[in-house]
Amino acid sequence: MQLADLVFYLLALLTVGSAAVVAFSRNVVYAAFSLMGTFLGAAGLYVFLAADFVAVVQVLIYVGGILVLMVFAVMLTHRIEDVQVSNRSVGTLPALLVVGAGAAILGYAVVTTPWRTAEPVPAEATTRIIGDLFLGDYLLPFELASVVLLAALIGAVSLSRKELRRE
Amino acid sequence: MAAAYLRWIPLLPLLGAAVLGLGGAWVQRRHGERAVAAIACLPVALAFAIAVRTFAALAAMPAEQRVLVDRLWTWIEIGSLHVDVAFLADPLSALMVLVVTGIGGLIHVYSVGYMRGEPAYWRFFALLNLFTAMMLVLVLADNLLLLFVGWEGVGLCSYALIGFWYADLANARAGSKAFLVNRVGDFAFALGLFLLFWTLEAHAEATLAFREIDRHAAALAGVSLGGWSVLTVITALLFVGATGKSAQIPLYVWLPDAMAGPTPVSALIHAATMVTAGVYLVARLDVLFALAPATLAAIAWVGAATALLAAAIAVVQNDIKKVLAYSTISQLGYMVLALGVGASGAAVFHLMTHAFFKACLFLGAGSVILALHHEQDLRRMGGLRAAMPRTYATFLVSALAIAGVPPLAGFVSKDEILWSALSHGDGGLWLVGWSVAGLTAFYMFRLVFLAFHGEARSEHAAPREAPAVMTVPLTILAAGAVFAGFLGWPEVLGGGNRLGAWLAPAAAHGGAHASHALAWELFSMVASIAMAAAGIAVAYAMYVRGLVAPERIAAWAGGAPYRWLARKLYVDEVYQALFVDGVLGASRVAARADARVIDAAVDGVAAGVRGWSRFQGAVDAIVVDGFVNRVADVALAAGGRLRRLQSGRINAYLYVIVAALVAVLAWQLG
Amino acid sequence: MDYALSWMIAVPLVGMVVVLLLPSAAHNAIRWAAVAATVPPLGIAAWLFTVFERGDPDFQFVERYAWIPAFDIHYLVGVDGLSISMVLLTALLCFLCVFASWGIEEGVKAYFALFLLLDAAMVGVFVALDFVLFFLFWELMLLPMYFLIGVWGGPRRAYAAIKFFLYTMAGSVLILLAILGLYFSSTPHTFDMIALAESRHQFTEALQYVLWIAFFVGFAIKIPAFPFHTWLPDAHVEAPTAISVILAGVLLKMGTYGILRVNYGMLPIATAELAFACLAALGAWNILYGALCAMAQRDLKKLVAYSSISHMGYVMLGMASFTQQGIDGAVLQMFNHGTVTAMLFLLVGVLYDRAHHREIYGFGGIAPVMPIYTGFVALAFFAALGLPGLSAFISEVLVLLGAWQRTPWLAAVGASAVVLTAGYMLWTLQRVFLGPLNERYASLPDISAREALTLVPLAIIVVALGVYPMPMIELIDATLATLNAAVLPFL
Amino acid sequence: MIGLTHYLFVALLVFALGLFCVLTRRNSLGILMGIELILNAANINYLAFARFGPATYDGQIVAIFVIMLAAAEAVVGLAIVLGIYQTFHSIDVEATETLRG
Repeated sequence: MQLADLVFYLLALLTVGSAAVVAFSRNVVYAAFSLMGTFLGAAGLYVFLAADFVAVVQVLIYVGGILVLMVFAVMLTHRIEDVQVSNRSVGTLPALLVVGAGAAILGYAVVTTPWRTAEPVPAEATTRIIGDLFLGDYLLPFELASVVLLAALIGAVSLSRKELRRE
Repeated sequence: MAAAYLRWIPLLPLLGAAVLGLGGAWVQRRHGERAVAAIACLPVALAFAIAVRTFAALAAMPAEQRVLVDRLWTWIEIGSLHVDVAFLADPLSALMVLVVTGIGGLIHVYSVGYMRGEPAYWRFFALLNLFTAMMLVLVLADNLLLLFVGWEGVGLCSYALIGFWYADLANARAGSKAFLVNRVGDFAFALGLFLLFWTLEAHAEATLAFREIDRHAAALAGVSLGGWSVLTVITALLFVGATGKSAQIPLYVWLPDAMAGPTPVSALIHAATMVTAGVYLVARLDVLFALAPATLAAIAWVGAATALLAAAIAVVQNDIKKVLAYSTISQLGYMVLALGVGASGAAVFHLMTHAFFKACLFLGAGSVILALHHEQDLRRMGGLRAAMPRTYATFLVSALAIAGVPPLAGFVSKDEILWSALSHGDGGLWLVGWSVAGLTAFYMFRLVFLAFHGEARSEHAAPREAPAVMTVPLTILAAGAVFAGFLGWPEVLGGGNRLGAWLAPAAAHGGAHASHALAWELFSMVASIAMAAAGIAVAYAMYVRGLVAPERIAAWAGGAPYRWLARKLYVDEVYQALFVDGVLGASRVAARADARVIDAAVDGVAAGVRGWSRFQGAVDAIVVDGFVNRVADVALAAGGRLRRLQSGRINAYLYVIVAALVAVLAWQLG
Repeated sequence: MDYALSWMIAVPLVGMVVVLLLPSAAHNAIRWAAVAATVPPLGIAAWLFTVFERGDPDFQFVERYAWIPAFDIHYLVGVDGLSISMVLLTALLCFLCVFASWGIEEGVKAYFALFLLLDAAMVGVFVALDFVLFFLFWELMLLPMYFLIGVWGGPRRAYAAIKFFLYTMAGSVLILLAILGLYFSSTPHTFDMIALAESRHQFTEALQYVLWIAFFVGFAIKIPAFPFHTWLPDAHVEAPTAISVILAGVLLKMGTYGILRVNYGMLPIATAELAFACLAALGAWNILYGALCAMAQRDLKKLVAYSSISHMGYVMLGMASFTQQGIDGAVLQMFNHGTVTAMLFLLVGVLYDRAHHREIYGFGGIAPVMPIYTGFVALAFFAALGLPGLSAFISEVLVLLGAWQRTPWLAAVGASAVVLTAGYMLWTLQRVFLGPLNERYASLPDISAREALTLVPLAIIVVALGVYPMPMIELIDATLATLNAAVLPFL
Repeated sequence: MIGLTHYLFVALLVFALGLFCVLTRRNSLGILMGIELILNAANINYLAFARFGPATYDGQIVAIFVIMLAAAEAVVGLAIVLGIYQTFHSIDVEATETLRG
């Protein structure tokens, strides 16, 4: 087993393990923090997949942005004493059944599909290429994305403003 | 020959009208009545100057080539129809232009004084200018359609000027009446025009230009239309149009009412110029009418009948302007009579002399009316001779002229008409004309004696003579009434009938004096002088000497003839009942039918459809909808049970979705 | 300038969108936006007028794009001498009517949006040369009209709007069926109006009769010809002033336009056979009947509405004469009636805005109170009664002159109505403006600058076309000669 | 040698856990977290396919878009959650069952 493989397995373990904590933890605060593990693990995997720019973006946005936001939300909405209330809605067992069945089907598909893989090209720095693509072939989606972000921004602001007004 | 200055004759007054019409109120407010008067009179004076020049230019040309044309632009050109906006001056129209601008100008000047103090001073002069322009378009038009523009244009101005003091509804009504009666004539005129155009198109060359019509008229002589000579039909229709404008039977009824307008208007429009348009039209189309003897005979008798009827009615009128109005109708009858016997030269001659003395009479009457503070009833006048010497003198001269006292203008022109009738070989016409001469002399001097002689019967103290701005035109017109006759002084009395010779190229029959019997002409002359003298004498006997009381004659035969004449033979009433009420009744019927039959039918259809739809709706509700409702009930009940699935819990929904997805995937893969 | 005609349709639509985007409270901004949206079409129309090739009877400025190729449907627009006069009229009246609508205070945004939609649809009807496009615009025009009458109208607006809508829809159904009939009987199947007119010889006589009647009834409702006319007085009385102007000035012309474009151009045999009964006789009857009904009205707007019926009769009479003069006169009358009747409705609107009623007998002697207004009224009334020197005279004389050639008796009937028209016009003038002043209206303000602005261009046109009508005649002459020549062999 | 399927299995597991989280959580924040997990799983797949597929960068581009959308979604979602909390004083999805039929 090469070192790289070992690192991959470690990262995969970090990712899946943290995800499991997120899924099974009864405490939202724990869940929120272990989400960070998933994100970081995934970022590591991205590096393995020669996607250095995406990995950095993953860390910056997910960990630096979304996660912080989530933690804030958790803190804002839960007084510290009832962090435990998060009980199950759908019974665990039926959910496990359905999810297990789904996972089994997907796994079956992964295994049986004859993937036509090409030999990976040597990794190169992707930032410049992605930048070119965004301002070239993907200009329109890129601009649309900016509009979506703007809309989300304004939407969030107006939603919170309403809240302020009510108070 | 082209003469580009012709256009300015109608354009100058039109310009004046435009300036006054658009900015007259401002001018009057800022610069007073004098400025308005200047703007109004100047264009007419200039037009008169150009008219004189035109006349001189024509006179300088050889007799056969006396034609000046000014073509402005193509008005309408479609297929074979080609109409220009073009002006034509030939001896006939040049003479008419002189009359219109000359007498029109004098009346403009007179109006400056007469209308003083009128708040809408500018409007009066704008309309007067517009009228002058339109009248000039009428006489200068080179084709029938352009003539029609002037024809209707003067009708419009007449309408607006009769109703000038429109705050009194009676004046407005008189204006409308004038316009509408004229429209009846125009209706026939238009039909005649259409028929003429298509006949010419089919048999000669399509045109509406007068010179072309004259040239091609002969080609139509043999054409018949439903058993009639087509020329007879055309000329008859055109003549009906002329009866409207020239106030002949049966369309004369508007003219007496038209006296509601200011007196200068009556003088200009309803005596000197517009009412002669019909005469002018027939004279203009002389060649055409000459080819339609049947129409000519009818025209002659219409003219004679009108002359007699109007003179008879004039005898019993008490309103000074009404007397003059009927006198105008009667004199127009003379002209039409002359046209009917083919003496269009004589007609135009009388038209011209009549313009002088009738304008003078009207303006004199206007002075009297103004002096008496708008009193028009002869029975409340009298004794004005001393107070208004100049008015009296001019009025008397004109009255003598119209009565046919030699050597004044009226005598010469009327005599020529009578002689034309006689030489035409129709003694009946001559007899009518001759007796009208007596009536004319009688009613004119009845008027003179009642207004100027005897003692004053007016409540208004000390009437004063009119200012110079009014009496000067009177004097000029009176001079015209004296001397205009010498233009056409008959050969039998040693004259050369210069006017007849002047008109000869345009009016082919104007100079048909070559072969007449000298003795008969002298007889006609003497007889008419005697008749005029008799008329004056009777009037003198009745109204100055009081030898015969007018009332006794009025009471003759139970007073019925007098009553009938005084009520104008009830013609107005008959027309009112027959046409006006008839049309109004028809219109009410039509409107009611529209609302109660056609619209009701539409509404009925709508109601029917609504009823049917209501029935359908009932069927729908009970049968079709009933079934649907059962289905809906079932669905509702089922839904009531199924709604428990809708827990409102997002997780549950998601769960179902994911489970279904997994199931589908499993099924797909399996 | 390419795409001139498409721009004429597009600009008002863009204007409509702009109006819709403006805040509803910004009344003046909306009004000026509407002005801005009607000026370019007017400019384009004026430009078209100057560059239009006079002697060419064919369509010009044609734009053709495939739309639904499966059914051979095109976006096909173009103008010939017949339609360019109508396009000109539409652009002019729409521009003026924006100003005439200035006084609308409720639902300003919706009003002007609908108005601009109406504008685009009307231009579309006149320039469309594909039947599908034509029908689309024809129907598109109904919708805003319905709402404009039904929402901004007078007290009985609902009744009037529904009546208008149902009447016109009934006509539309017939037109649609006839269009389909033409489509399926032409080989190859086509909606192309140019192609259909060129291949008119393939339609059998029997087919022509059926289609002719269907088209005729559909169009006669719009004219409106007796006995399909009763929607007009109601719609006019209830509609707001500007909409009355559009209704009488433009919409009525679509009926006669359609007859000339479709019935004359594509169904010549049936035209030759049926024109006497359906156009000439009915036209003369329209003239007389409309004039008589107008005379009995006591509501000013109703009077003008019936006078419209009467005047549209001249168009029918003229086109049925099959003489160049008559048919030119008919189209000229369409234009002239558009301008004159627009003036009349605008003037009635002015009076209504001040006195809030339109009873002829409710006024009296108001001429000295409103002198400028009275001047305009006199001009419009005398134009309407066909005074020579004003535009309507030319067209009426041409119509009657032409009609005399083929049907002298009907021409005489038509000419006799000239007396009736003069009668009711002068009588109305007398009852409303002359005589002693009704003291209630002693302080009516005279016409305002904005109102004068809407009237002056029309007044100038009325006078100018009476004195010098050749520009207009030259515009329409060649096309109408071709149309006429198509029918003449079958007479 | 680590191949495509390895990555796919990692993604599969993360996806399954995210789905489970979404299905079972009553806490709306928990649901949001589950969604984030699912999005991450999808991203891993995209990048894996981009790496082992034809040499293009489309996968990476899409991944960046997904991250962007996740950010937008998180912002709006959290705003909604806060709104719900203000209205119902709870973020328990069962408390907001006014949609119940």
